[in-house]
Amino acid sequence: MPIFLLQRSSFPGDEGGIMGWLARVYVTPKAGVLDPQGKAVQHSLHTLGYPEVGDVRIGKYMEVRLADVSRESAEVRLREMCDRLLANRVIEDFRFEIDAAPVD
Amino acid sequence: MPIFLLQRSSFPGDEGGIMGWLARVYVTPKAGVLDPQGKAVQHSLHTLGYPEVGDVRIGKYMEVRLADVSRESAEVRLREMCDRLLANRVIEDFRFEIDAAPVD
Amino acid sequence: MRWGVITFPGSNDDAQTAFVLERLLGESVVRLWHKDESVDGLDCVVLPGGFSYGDYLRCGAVARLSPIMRAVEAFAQGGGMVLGICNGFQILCEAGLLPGALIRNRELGFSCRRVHVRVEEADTHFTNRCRRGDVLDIPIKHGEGCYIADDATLRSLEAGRQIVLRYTDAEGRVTPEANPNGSLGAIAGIRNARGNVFGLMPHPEHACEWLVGGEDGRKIFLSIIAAQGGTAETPAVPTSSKVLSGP
Amino acid sequence: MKITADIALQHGLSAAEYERIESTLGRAPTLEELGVFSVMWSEHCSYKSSRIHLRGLPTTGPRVLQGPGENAGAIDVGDGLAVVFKIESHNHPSFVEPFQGAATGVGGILRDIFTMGARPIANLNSLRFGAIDHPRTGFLVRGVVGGIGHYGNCIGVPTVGGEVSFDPGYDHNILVNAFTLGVVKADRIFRARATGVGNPVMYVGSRTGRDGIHGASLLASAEFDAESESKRPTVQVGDPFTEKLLLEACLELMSPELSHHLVAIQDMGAAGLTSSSTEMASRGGTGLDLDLSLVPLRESGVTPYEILLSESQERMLLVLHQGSEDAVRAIFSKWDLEAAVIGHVTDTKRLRCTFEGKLVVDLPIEPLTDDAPAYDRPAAEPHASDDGKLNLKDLPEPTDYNQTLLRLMESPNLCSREWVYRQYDAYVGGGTVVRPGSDAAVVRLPGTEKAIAMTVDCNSRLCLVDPYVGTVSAVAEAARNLAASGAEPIGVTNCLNFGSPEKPEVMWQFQQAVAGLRDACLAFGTPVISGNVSFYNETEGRSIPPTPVIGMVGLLEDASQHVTQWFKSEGDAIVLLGRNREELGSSEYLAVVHHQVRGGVPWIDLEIERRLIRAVVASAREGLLRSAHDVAEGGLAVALAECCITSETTAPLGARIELEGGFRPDALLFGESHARMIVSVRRRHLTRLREIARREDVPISVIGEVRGKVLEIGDLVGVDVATLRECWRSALTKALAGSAAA
Ligand SMILES: Nc1ncnc2c1ncn2[C@@H]1O[C@H](COP(=O)(O)OP(=O)(O)O)[C@@H](O)[C@H]1O
Ligand SMILES: [Mg+2]
Repeated sequence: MPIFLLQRSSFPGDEGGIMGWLARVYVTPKAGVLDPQGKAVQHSLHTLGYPEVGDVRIGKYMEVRLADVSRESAEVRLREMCDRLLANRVIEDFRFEIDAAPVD
Repeated sequence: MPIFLLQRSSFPGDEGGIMGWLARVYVTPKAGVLDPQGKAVQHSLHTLGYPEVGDVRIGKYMEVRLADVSRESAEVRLREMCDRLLANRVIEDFRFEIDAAPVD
Repeated sequence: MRWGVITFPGSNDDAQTAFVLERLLGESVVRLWHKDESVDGLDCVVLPGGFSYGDYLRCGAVARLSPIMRAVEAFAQGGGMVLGICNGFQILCEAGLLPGALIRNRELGFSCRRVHVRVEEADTHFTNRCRRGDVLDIPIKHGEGCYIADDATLRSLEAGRQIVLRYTDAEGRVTPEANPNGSLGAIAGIRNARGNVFGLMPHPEHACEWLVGGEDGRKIFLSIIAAQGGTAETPAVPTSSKVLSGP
Repeated sequence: MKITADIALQHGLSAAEYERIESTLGRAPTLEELGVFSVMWSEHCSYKSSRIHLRGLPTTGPRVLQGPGENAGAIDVGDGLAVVFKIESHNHPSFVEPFQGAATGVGGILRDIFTMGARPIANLNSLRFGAIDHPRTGFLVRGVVGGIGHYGNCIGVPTVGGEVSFDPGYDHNILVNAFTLGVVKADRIFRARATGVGNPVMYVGSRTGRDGIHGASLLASAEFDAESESKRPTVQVGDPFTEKLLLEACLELMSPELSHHLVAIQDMGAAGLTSSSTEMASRGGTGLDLDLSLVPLRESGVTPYEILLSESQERMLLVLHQGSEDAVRAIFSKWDLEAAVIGHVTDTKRLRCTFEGKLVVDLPIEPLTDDAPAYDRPAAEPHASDDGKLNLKDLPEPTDYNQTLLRLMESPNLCSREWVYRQYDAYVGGGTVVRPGSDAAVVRLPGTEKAIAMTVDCNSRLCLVDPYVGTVSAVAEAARNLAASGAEPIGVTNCLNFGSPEKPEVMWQFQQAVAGLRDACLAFGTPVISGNVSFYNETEGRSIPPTPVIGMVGLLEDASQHVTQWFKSEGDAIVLLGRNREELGSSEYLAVVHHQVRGGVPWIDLEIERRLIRAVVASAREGLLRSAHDVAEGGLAVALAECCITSETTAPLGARIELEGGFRPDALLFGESHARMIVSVRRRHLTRLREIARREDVPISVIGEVRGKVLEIGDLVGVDVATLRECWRSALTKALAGSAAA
C-alpha cells in the first residue's frame, strides 16, 4: 500500500505520454525548531475532541515534474533546487523521492 | 528506498518508548484549482537555471502523532480530522498513511 | 438595531468595527467571544477582519470550528443577517455559509491599498444605499483574497445575482490591473442564495471617516440598517474629523 | 564540568573578564553561571563599550515620564495620556534568516512596549541592505519585508512608516531596526521592579525550546564569518498569533480592575529568562529564587543552561502579589496561554536557580547588572574616506536635465518604497491618518483630537564622511519630516549601528555620533528617552558605515491639521522656505550620476533648522499649508517631483517653477543643502505665510505654481508627471523582479 501510494501522483496528468520524472519533495520544520502552525493545529484538534493527538508538525509537500534528464542528474539538480529554493535550510529539512512519470 | 522512506519519520523521538501511531497526511490542491505558489516556484526555478522543471504543485505535508487508539479507530478519526479541519474539500484533496511509531 | 461583533483569537478589526457602529453610527453593539454559544436577540452578526488563529493551516479554517460558529450557522439558517469582512469572509467560506474559497493572492504577497469596487447589485440587504454601478473607494489588506469557485458555482452565483461587488478601476471598468488579487471574475464580495449572508474582502470599517480612509464604507453599514427598517440614529459623536475616540 | 578561561573565551568573555568573575565569586563559576555572565556581560545586555558615552545624552524634560533604563521610554502628551516608544536592532539574526529574524525583531520591540502597559498603535522600520544588484540583496529584502509584514499584520499593529536604503557598505551586514509606539494612561505606566519578599514569580506565554541559545552573546556581538553557518540552528521562529494573545492577556492583567495583582512585568527578550529575572531583581533591589524545573518546556531534555539562555519568543516574566496566582492564571488561560509559578522574590540580592533540587546558579545581582564591566575604549579618527575637496569645475554638467532627473527618480535610494509598504497593513487599529508615502506617519491618539507623528531617519553616507555632522543632519531631517506633517517634535529614540568598538576608528565614529545626537537633541528640545546600541556590525573585518538611526516623535494638537507632502490643487502657490546653497558634497546625485562620494557634507546650522521647524509648524497650526515636503536626498528637483507624484489616491499634478540660483544648475537642482522645505498654499494665504516666515527669520521665496501635468523647472526641466510617476513607482519592483521568490 505504501508502495502503491508512492507510485501514484496526487495530481492529474499521469496518463500516457513520453517519460520524465516526478519528484515528490517533503519539506519539514527542523527538529527542535518551533512550528507555531503545528502547535495551533494540535491545540484545535484537542478542543475538537481528539485527545489522542500528540505532536503535530506541518511542512510542505511538493510535486515537481522534470523532463529530459537522467535520473542521476535529476537527483543532483533536485537536491540543489531544495537547497537553493524549495527548502529554507536554516529552519527546514527536506527529503525527496523520484519516480519515472509520463511528461504531459 | 520508498519503503525505508515511508517507515522513517522526519521528526525526532522515534527511539523506543511505548507504541502509538504516526500519521502522514498529504493535502494537495484539487486538479484544476489555481496554485499560484506552485507557478511562482516553477518560474523561480526556471530563472535559477533549471529549464527541465515542468509543472510544480505545492501542498501540505503533516505528521500527526496519535496515542492509545486502535489502527482502525485511528484511521476513522484521522479521516474525520481531515474532513473537518486539515483539508478544505472545496479546493483540496487529502490522503494519509498510518504507521506504528513510538510515543514520545 | 442590535449588532454582534465576534472576537476570535487573532481578530484585529473587531474593535474598529464596533467603534464604527457605536460611535460613528450610534448603533448598539454586543461584543461576542468565540467561546460564546448564542447570538440570540441580535439583528446582524459581524465576523471581523484579522488573523484568527494566526491564519494557520488555512485562513478561517480553525475559527469556523469555534463554539460561536454553531450559533452563527443556525442564525444564518434562520434568515439572520451575517456580515463577514476579510478574515470573516474567509471564515464564512470555510464554514460553507458562502460558496467558493479564498486562496493566496495572485502576486502571493500581502497587499494593503485602496481599491475601487463596483456595486453589481443594489437591491440587497447590504448595498441598498448604493446605486447599481456605483464605484466605492475602500481599502483592502490581505494576503489570501483571491476568490475561486468551480464553474457550476460561478454560474449559479451569476444566475442568483449573488455577486455583489467587483474590483474595478476608478471609472468602474473591470481590468486586470484593477484586480488586486486575481479573484475569479474580479469578485470582491458575494452573498448567499437566500441573501442574508454577505462576505467581502475590502474593509468598509476602515472607510467610515474622512480623516482615515474615506467614507464610502458607511454605505455598507447604512444599507444593513436600512434593510432592518431602521435609519442610523444621529451619531453619538460628530462624525467629522473631530471624532473623539478611536478603538 | 570544570570551567576554564578557554571555555569562558568560547562564551565571548575576555580573559580579564573571566578573572573578574572568579575574583567576584571567589571560585570558578558553574557552567550555568558562566552562561549567565556571558549574556549579561555581552555588549548587547551590558552596553559595556557605550554606557559611559551615552550618559551625556539629554534624557529629561517637562514631558518625560520615563527615560532610558526601563523597557522603553514614555512621554506625556496631555489629556492624561503618554506615548511609549523605542527602536531596536535585529541585524545579525536578520542576515542569518531574514524572514524570521525581522519578524522576531518586530515581536521583540512590541513586547518592550506593552510590557510598560501601553497598547502598541504604530510600527516603523529602518532597513539597510547591500547594493541592489548584490546577488543576495533581493533574497534579503524579500525575507525582511515579508517577516516584518507577517508579524505586524498578524498581531494587528499598523506598520505606518520607515526607510529603506541600499549601499555596498551593507553587502555582508544588513541593518534591520524596528520601532514601536504605544499609548498608555500617564498614571498607569508599569515598570519592571521585582519587590516584596516572598512574592511569586510567574512565567507566561510560549514554552521554552532551544531557540537562539547564545543569541545574545554570539549573534548580537560576535562578528560574522563563515562559521556563522554553525549559528543557524539557533534561529528563533516568531509566532505573532501567540504574541497577540499575550498582548491582550497582559493588557487585561494591567487594566485598572485587575492590575492590583501585578507587582512587576518584563518581557523575555535577548538573554531570555536570565536577563529578565536579573534586571527585575536589580531594579527592585531584591533577589530571586527560581526553580528551573518548573519552566514549561517545548521539548524533552532541555538543560538548565539552555533554559537560562534560551531566547524562545513570546514569553513574559511576572511578579505577582501573594495569593494572586489563580486570578492571574485564569486571565491567561482565557487566552489559551500557559502560566507557571517558577520562583519567588527574596531579599538576598542574589539570583539563585535550582534544577531538579540541585543549586546550579547562585550569583550576586550587582556584578551582573550595575557593576557589569564598562569600558572607555580607545578612539582615533580614521583617515578621511574622501579628500573632502570637490572641485565643481572638474565635474561635467549634465547635458539633459530631464534624463538626469528621471535617472535619480528611479535610483534605488530615491524611488518609491511602495513595493515595501504595500505588504504592511497600515489601516488596522483605525487611527492611521497619514499612511506610508509622506514625510512622516501620523496616527490619531485614541480618545482625543490629537495625533502623533513619527519618522525614522539616517543618511549613512553623511555619517561615513562626518559622523558628527551626519548624526546632527539625521536628527534635523527627522525634525523636518515631523514639521512637514504639521507636528511639533517632542522626543527621540535611537538605534546606533556601528562596527566593532574594539577598533579605535569605530569608537571615534561612535563618540562623534553620540556628541551629534546630544547637541541636536538639545537644540530641538527633544529628549532621548530610549534607544539601542548595536556594535560588531562587520564581516571579515569590514565595518558598516556608521548608522545612527533616529526615531523621532511629534505631536499634533488637532489631527485634522495634519499636512501631507503632495500638491493638492491647481493654482496653489509653491513656496520655498530656506535658502539654496551651492553644495553637492556627498549627494545622491554625485553617487548616482558621477559615481563618487566626496566634497564633504552639506553645511548645517541647528539654529536655522529650529527656526524653519517653528515656522512650518506654526503655519500648519493656522491651516495655511496645503502641502509641505522637506528637501532631502536628491535635492530640490527630486523633492519637487515628489510633491507632484506621490499621492496614492489622487492623480499627479504638474508645476511651473522658476528658481534664481546664480550658481551651477546641477548644484541648484540636486544639491542636498539642509534647512529647506517646499510648501504649497492658496494664493490668498501668501501674505500670512510671509509674516510667519519673517517672524521666525526664515528665508521665503515663491518659486512657482501648481499647474498642468508637467513639472517645469526654468528651462532646465520639463517632464510629464505621468512619466515621472511611472519610472519612480516601478523602479524597485523591477529591480527586485530578478531575484527568485518562493
Ligand atoms: N521600510 C519601510 N516601511 C514602511 N514605510 C516605509 C519604509 N521605507 C520607506 N517608507 C515610507 O516611504 C516614504 C518615503 O520614505 P523616505 O524617502 O525615507 O522619506 P523621507 O526622505 O521623507 O524620510 C515615507 O513615507 C516612508 O515612511
Ligand atoms: Mg522627508
